[in-house]
Amino acid sequence: MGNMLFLASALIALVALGVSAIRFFRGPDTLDRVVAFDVITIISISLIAIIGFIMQRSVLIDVALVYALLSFLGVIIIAKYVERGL
Amino acid sequence: MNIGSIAMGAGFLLVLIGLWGILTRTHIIQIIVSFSVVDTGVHLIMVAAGYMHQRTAPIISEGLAASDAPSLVVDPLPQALVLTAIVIGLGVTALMLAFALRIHEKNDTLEIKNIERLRW
Amino acid sequence: MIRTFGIILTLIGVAFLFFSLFLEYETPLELSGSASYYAASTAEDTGSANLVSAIVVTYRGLDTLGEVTILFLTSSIMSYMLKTKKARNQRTFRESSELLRTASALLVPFIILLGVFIFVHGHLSPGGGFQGGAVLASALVLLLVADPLYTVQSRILSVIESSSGFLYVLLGLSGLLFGAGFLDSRVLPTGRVGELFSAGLIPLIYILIGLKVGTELSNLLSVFHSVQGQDLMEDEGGAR
Amino acid sequence: MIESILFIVLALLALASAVVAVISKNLVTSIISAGLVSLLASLLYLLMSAPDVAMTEAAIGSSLATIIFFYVLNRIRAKEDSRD
Repeated sequence: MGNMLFLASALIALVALGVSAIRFFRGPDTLDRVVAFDVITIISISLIAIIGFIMQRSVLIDVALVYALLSFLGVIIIAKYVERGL
Repeated sequence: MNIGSIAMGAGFLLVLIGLWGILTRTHIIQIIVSFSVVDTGVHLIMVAAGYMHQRTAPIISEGLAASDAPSLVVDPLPQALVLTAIVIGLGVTALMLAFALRIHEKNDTLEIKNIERLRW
Repeated sequence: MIRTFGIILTLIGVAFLFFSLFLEYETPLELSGSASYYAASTAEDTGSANLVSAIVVTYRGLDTLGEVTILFLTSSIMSYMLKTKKARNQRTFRESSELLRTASALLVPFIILLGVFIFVHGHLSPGGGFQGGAVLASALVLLLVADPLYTVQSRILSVIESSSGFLYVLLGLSGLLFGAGFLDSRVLPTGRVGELFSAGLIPLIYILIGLKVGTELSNLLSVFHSVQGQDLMEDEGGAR
Repeated sequence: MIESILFIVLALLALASAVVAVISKNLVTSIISAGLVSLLASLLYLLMSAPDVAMTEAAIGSSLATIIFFYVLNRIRAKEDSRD
């Protein structure tokens, strides 16, 4: 039962990844791409946790920590670049 | 067709895409971006060379005892090499960007077509 | 025309090479010689739970020393190449928002804490000196983004950088005296696998590598930051 | 099974964003796409049981490299603005 739950959440994350990737590739504007990039990062944080469960290794959660604390930095830099504040 | 060979194929394709970019682009920043794509592809190939089917990460914790490590872990050696290669890759990229800034300072452009000494 | 032809020919050649490699490749079922040695005896040799850390610090320690040296060379060459003219700090930029300044003041201590956690626990969990150093450098980026006029104390950075490099070599030499060879980690007792105070010299060396890599990357980033809105120093000719 | 599907989808996305990074005329797009290649590659490393490499790639390849690229772009843009 629990396993099925995690399988389903992995599939949902995969679909979300695909949808935001479409926005990334089509997005006419730079800002669309930046937002899509941020969404993909956040989805991959949850994906890492799911992978850690499926592989039965709790040590993989540390990688998600690094993602979660650092991923917003790149987006902030791009935003500052676009508004000429860097 | 397991994960290892897919990863190796993807790495080869990444190297090819990046090489194509290096050879055909004319803007220096885009050449450096293509170089970093090649970098990622090479790292992917190296990690894929150490992957083994249905084995787990080389870290001894509650899920893995030290005694059955040899039959359960993937090859840790390529991972250790890639670890240093990524850091060096950042250093190389930064150095290339510093050179790009120097070129821009001197010629006021980064388009190779407009720089006499870089045209080929 | 001949250029396009050459490019296509090169790409086809490389693709053919890769394809023949790819066809012959099959995933191995057994660990190769040295890898199976590492997998079998790392735990009792060094007491490190993370095999990759043990290889990076102990078995292939000399490579890591060289790698840190290359990073140091990169960062010093960059500081030389991107020297700016005398600072006349008249940069124009938009002030950071209240949100960003408050968030960075709140987050920087936690990011530094995460970096220190990563390189202190390098022998127990994924991570180590390089990752921890990169996280420390990201904390500096957050400071610089929140306040572009923030000045980095390059004096302190260089003192930390050079003293940790010196201590790293010193620890390696102590392995020559008390252990089995240069950078051997069995100077201190190896302890039980999975405890914080175990694995001999590996945590100490990883702390030093983390400090060194962190200060080097910080220096590299602050060079790129200090170049914004400034003129570069003229090169003195010669290089033609 | 789910791992293989995940892996193939991620690898295809990485290849597509690599193509975008190389062919795009817009520098910002191509740099963000190169960051995305690194991000997806680090997920691939995680699926190939290499958490150390995944962490390094996430912290360095995806974050710090993008930041350096944008610092350089910003300086070049400022230079070209002041020249006109």
